[in-house]
Amino acid sequence: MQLLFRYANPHAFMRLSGALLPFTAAATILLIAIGLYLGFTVPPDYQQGMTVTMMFVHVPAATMAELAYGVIAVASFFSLVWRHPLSDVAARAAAPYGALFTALGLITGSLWGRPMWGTWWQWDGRLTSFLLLLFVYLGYMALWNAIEDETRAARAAAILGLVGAVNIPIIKFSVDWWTTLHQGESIISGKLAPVFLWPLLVMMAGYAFLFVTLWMIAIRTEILSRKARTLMLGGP
Amino acid sequence: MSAFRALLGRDLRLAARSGGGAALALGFFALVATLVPLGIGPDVKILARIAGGILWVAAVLAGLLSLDRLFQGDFEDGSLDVIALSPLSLESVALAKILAHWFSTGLPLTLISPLLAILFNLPPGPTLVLFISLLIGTPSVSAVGAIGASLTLSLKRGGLILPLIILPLLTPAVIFGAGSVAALMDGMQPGGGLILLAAFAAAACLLSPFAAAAAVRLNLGG
Amino acid sequence: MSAFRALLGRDLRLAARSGGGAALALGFFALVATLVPLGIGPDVKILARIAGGILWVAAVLAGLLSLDRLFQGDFEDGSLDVIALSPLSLESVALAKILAHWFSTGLPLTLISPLLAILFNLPPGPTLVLFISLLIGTPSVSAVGAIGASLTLSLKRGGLILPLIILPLLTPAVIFGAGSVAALMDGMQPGGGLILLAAFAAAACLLSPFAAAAAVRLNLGG
Amino acid sequence: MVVGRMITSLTAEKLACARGDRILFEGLSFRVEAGQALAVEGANGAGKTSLLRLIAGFLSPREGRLLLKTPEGESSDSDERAQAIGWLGHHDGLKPQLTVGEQLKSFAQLYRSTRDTDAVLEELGLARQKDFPCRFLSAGQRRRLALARLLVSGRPLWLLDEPFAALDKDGQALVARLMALHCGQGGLVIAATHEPLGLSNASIRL
Amino acid sequence: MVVGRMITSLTAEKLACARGDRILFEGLSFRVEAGQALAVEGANGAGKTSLLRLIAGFLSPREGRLLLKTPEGESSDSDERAQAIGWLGHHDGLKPQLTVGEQLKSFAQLYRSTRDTDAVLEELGLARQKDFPCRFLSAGQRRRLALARLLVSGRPLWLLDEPFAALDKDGQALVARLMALHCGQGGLVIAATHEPLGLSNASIRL
Ligand code: HEM
Ligand SMILES: Nc1ncnc2c1ncn2[C@@H]1O[C@H](COP(=O)(O)OP(=O)(O)OP(=O)(O)O)[C@@H](O)[C@H]1O
Ligand SMILES: Nc1ncnc2c1ncn2[C@@H]1O[C@H](COP(=O)(O)OP(=O)(O)OP(=O)(O)O)[C@@H](O)[C@H]1O
Ligand SMILES: [Mg+2]
Ligand SMILES: [Mg+2]
Repeated sequence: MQLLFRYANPHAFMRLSGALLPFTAAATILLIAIGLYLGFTVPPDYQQGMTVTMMFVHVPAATMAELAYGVIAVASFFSLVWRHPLSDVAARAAAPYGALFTALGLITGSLWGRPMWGTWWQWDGRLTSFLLLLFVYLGYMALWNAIEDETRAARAAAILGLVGAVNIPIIKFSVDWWTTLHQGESIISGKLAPVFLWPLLVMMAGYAFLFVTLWMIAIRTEILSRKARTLMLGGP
Repeated sequence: MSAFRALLGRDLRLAARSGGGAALALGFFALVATLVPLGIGPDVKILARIAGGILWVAAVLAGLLSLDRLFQGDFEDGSLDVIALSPLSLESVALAKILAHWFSTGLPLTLISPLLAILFNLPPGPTLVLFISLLIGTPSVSAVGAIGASLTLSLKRGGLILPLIILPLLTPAVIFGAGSVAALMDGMQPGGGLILLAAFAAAACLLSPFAAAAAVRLNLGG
Repeated sequence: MSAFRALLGRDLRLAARSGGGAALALGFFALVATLVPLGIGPDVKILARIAGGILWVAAVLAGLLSLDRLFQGDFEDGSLDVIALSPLSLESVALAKILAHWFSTGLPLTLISPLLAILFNLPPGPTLVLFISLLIGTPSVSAVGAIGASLTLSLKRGGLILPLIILPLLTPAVIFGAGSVAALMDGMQPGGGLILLAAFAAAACLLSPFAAAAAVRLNLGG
Repeated sequence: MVVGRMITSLTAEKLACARGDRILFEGLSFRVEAGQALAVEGANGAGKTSLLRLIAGFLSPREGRLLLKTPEGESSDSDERAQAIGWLGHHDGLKPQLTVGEQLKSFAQLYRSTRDTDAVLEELGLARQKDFPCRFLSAGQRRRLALARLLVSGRPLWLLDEPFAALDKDGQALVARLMALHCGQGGLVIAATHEPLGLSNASIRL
Repeated sequence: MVVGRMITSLTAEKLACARGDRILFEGLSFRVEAGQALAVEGANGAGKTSLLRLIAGFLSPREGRLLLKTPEGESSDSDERAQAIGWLGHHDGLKPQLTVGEQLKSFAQLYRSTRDTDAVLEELGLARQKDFPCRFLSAGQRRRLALARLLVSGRPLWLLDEPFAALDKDGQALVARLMALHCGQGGLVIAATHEPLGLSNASIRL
């Protein structure tokens, strides 16, 4: 924990992230390029034909969207327990990208759903809980934006982030209980053929690096702008 | 005219500052539209059948959401006194507030309604009718709402009474608006409903500034 | 204990003075429940099928109506400072406010729900399930709502953000509550849904005072 | 400073005012001429605020009337009178979300005033706070902003409800100076107050 | 009048307070003993209200600490301190819908106080208004009711934010008398103010 805190001070973070950024950015471009190439050259699926390509865009987006909320929840916890300013910035910076990936997952899923299910939207458990996740993100961001006083906004958002962390599994569970139709778990249980699995894993790694890159940039921007503001207000 | 624009601009800015303005009305609209299927169940046929009604009611409720503060905020903090002494007549003040309210609720709601119609599996034709009916009809929500808001402006919890006052007055809008969507779904012409809706909205927008101004004047005496 | 009762009594009295308290939430509930059939049309079969969902959503929205003022009024006029220095812990304060809110919205809504069920032609069995589910479930609306209200208490227009924050968190209540009514309509057992609903409400009521108190403490620094 | 219409005098003739069932004052007559200030004194609840609201036209008198004389003629119409009034109420009428500068600018436009709002902020010691949202202002800073708005309005007849409230010594001296300046330029001031105004003025007790 | 716990003294040690990114004051130390009054002075925006909120525990100090001594021992815990505080803020904390009597009674219960609320209303000149809803009170009458609540609280350490605001001459004299009485009975008073308190008191300037 001590070690973590040492690197979590804003100055150390600026240095570390400055050094890492070029690599994560390069990794993002490389992995996504490879993933897309593999994705477009897979053999057509016997059921889905070429629309299966959509999987490589859709599934990682959906996964990252869920992971991003995990990031917010953890950062909120840190913020509330240890009052760590960097964790506030980290949580705030993750939210827009989480929302973005959620929207991307919804759009790609719905584009995929049209040929597969003959409809843009189904009130299925997974889809619905995913839509609700988007609203949770929006509410979280709205709260951040609405409170002008930064320290107060941070603490309020952290409380909401934690409450959401408790509630999201409940939402997911209740919606699944309600109705389910969307494809079940298939990666970990090994139901996916290796031809599809590899490009998917590469794309997932690419999305993960994309998220980390964007996230770090957002944290850096926020730290810099806070510094600028302090200089401005602190002056005579 | 520029005084009018100054007031309109101020109110729009206030709406935006309170954490997103239009975004919030949109969020509420979308959330209500999501909750209803959760409550009813995922039967696509039923959902398409009730979409027009539900979305219209959700639009009216989303409009209601920020109505109670239309005049009340300005009344409580003393701004309304200052505004009342400005060169603008109270009628113009009311009109500016109605416009600001519509720009930050009715209009954005209308614009995303086709998206929500997809969630309800509404076919393209009825979706278009829904869109048009909201475009014509939502101004009446802001207009009738302004009357209610001005009447309740001195009540600390006016937001509570407000729906009771204005929802009954807004039933024509819901009936004609949602009715025209339902008409098309049932294979009939939606035109008649839309014309009646337009007439209702026009009447509401013309009369409301006068009624609202009278109510404000009354409350300033408090 | 008597300090707790004093606060509860004061809040209930305030709700009642603001033009009827429970009556208003009831009015809103009833109005929404009437608007929906107006928007959808008089098809009895469909209405009975969607009754549980619509009434549950209407109950949640009626609960929302007065939520934004749960702490905000006391914050703006300085009462909250005085209350915070009283012998009551902020957790007890939050609990008193949740209770007062439920007494003036959730409980009365539940009591008249059978009446509205008649409007929708809901058979007696599902009506009973609806009643029970509202009785168990509406406290969670007040409890989860209190978290949202305390987080937004310093925002002039917190009422707008509030729904966006709490409606997604309340979906389990709607799903289990309305779901158990729908289950019975479809010939299944409603028991499972009701038990899950009870668990959700219990968890919400237990956790909410702590989260709300933390948020209030935070905002007093303003 | 008097940009708007000039006022020759304001005369109250046998005014009576009632709130609820209670009569606050009756047979109240006074006259304020261009360049004069009138202090309205009285115990708490005597009706000072009510008198100001009556002059502004928010309340209507139970009896009597108010006569406004201008170089063009005289009128007892409250809508016409309203256009001459600069109002500083007990509540400040500021929006927590808007910045100090935005707030003042939008009111300048609303009042069709051409005064330089930055200069006025400077004058009232708020230049540094120009880009602060009003929610961060202290009680006295809010009051100063309300005063800035009064200056920007450019109206000849000032109605001030406890103009010294919440102000520090400097602020109180500033208000006294502003009132004197306004009177010096032919303006009128009517102020409800518990302290002496700090200028040579007439006064009535309710 | 000091019904609750007795206080021996309140000591501030090198307090620093920041709002937003700005530091309002630093290294502020003072000490108030039983029977003493302390006036907090300073220009608008100097941080008087912030200091009171800090003592009440609503804000936490950026540096330094507050030490409360009682006959039983000493503590720097803000929750314990809160139980000794009687608060008169800038906002009155009154509900327009409740009557004067109801309001005071419910606060007496909330504070577990046994003082006779009618007698206190009498003392503050509000007996006539007892059954008025607060929405009908004038600015000074509201302030008097807030003072009544302070008396009813029976707390030993009074924190007063501009106690003279909105009060007429009689009201101001009354407040001075009440403060003197409170100190005479071993209470402590800390008041943010722009006027002299009208009793022998220490003072600090921010
Ligand atoms: C709007 C429509 C859709 C939404 C919102 C959506 C949402 C999601 C979500 C939330 C996940 C879980 C990601 C994770 O937990 O890692 C997921 C995974 C997946 N989705 Fe979709 N989806 C949609 C449409 C579709 C369609 C039409 C198909 C294809 C028939 C599809 C196929 C998949 C597959 C194969 C997975 C991976 C499952 C796994 O192994 O975990 N989705 N989707
Ligand atoms: N939440 C906040 N964020 C940033 N700055 C703030 C905040 N609240 C207050 N301030 C600033 O802190 C300073 C002190 O405010 P405070 O209310 O304590 O002053 P005060 O001494 O009571 O002044 P007054 O006599 O005008 O009441 C002011 O300059 C104000 O602008
Ligand atoms: N709407 C109302 N209905 C009945 N009585 C009212 C109403 N508004 C005010 N009053 C009463 O009218 C009286 C005069 O109020 P006003 O606010 O004019 O007093 P004031 O002289 O400004 O007092 P202060 O110095 O305390 O501000 C008060 O006694 C008040 O209780
Ligand atoms: Mg007054
Ligand atoms: Mg202050």
